[in-house]
Amino acid sequence: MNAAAPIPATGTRPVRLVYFAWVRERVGMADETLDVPADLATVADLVRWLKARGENYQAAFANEAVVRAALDQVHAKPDSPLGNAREIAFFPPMTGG
Amino acid sequence: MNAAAPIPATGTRPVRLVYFAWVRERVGMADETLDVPADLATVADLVRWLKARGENYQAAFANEAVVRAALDQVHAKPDSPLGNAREIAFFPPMTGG
Amino acid sequence: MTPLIRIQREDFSLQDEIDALAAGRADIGAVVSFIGLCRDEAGTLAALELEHYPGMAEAEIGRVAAEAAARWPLIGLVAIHRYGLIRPGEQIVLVLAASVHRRAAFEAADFMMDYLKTRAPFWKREHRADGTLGGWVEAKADDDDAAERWNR
Amino acid sequence: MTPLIRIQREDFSLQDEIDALAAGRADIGAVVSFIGLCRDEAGTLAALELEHYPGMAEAEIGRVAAEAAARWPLIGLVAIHRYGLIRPGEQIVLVLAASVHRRAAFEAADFMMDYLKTRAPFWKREHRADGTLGGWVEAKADDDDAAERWNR
Repeated sequence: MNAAAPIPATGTRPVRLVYFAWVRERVGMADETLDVPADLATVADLVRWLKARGENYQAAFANEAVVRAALDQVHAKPDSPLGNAREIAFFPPMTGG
Repeated sequence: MNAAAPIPATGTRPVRLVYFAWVRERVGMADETLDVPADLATVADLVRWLKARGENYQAAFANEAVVRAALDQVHAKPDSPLGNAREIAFFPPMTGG
Repeated sequence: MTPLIRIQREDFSLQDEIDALAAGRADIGAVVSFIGLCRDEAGTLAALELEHYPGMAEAEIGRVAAEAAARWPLIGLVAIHRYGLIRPGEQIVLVLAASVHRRAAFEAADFMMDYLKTRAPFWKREHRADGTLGGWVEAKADDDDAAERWNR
Repeated sequence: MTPLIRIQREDFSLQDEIDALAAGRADIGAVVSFIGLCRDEAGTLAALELEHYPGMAEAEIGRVAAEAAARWPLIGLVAIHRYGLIRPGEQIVLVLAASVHRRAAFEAADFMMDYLKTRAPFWKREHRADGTLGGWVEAKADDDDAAERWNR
């Protein structure tokens, strides 16, 4: 009898993350490409995962309700499904115009 | 005993009348100065008095509700008192802008 | 803030008016402008002839501008209305409102135009492309309704 | 009608944009423009720094413009937004709406600005006249309310 097949590693996929304004300053970079667990379902799930990565993310997302997100350059909400978004942005409420 | 004093002639006062657009065309002139009975109380009274003067005024004021008036360059209504207005204008509804 | 009001035969320049309004100051956050132009009505119109009531035109637009200035915190307010023969594509009227914030500038310009349409003593008549003289343009109930909004 | 959208560091000219929009045509009856300017905040501001999200800024303003074009019968629609360092008195944003009638032009320009404020990915930070770097400008609840009007 063979040993049980190893539990397959949870799938990941590369995602480009971009940050703006004070979210960028708190994260400490303008963009990065991370291998993100494929089973993260929503924007809020991704935020939780990022916060577990370090204090810089915790600072950026200290008040999650304030930070806005965009999936492939389209505004999204915390419960928006990540789908196959390749570029995910986080930023404060907009102050243009 | 003297004869009774003559009934005083009804007072009149000179008023400059100005007309615009199709009111001007129907009256047949752009302006005129008329001696107007001092006892005409309102804009509507003046319009009635003018209509008695001739067909051109009757044509201009055929539809009295449409013609607008101004007393000394301030918009007025049919029941506005003439007061001591020296320049009285009649014109169609405005179409500027 | 003294509104600038001009009734003139000549054309005007929006850019010149904005430049004059904004010259040497940095407290304006928002400028809203409206330009009304003569349309060719699908090629049927040769020109609009604008008759006006000299004296009252300035006075009445001045009263409308004073109302706007009382209602909104404006830094600048300009109204220019042309008279005479105006050809398709040419400018007829300009309203310019400047304020710290955009809402006041938008509302004041919108208000000015609604009241200019219904209160300023101007009358348009059409000169048709076929050489005939058209009738006097009729006032629109829409315009009265638009002006009435501000009393709600 | 294809909206013209530009995101640029350089200044713009309202007059040039109007001229380009109106060139060779005589069917436009109304042009409404909005210019947003950098205020000096009573002398305390040296400049505004505008950060933006390249790509999304164009795309998002394009979506707002498409909504405006679907809601109002427009002949022309222009939106230009600058980024980078902008000094007091300088222009930040331009919206231009042209239509046959004034109501469509006013409402479309007003709508565009309300949505630009709340949806276009731009962020302002202050550079103070005393040489210090100010904070990021906070979004105003007013702006959300203004945008919300259009859903009533």
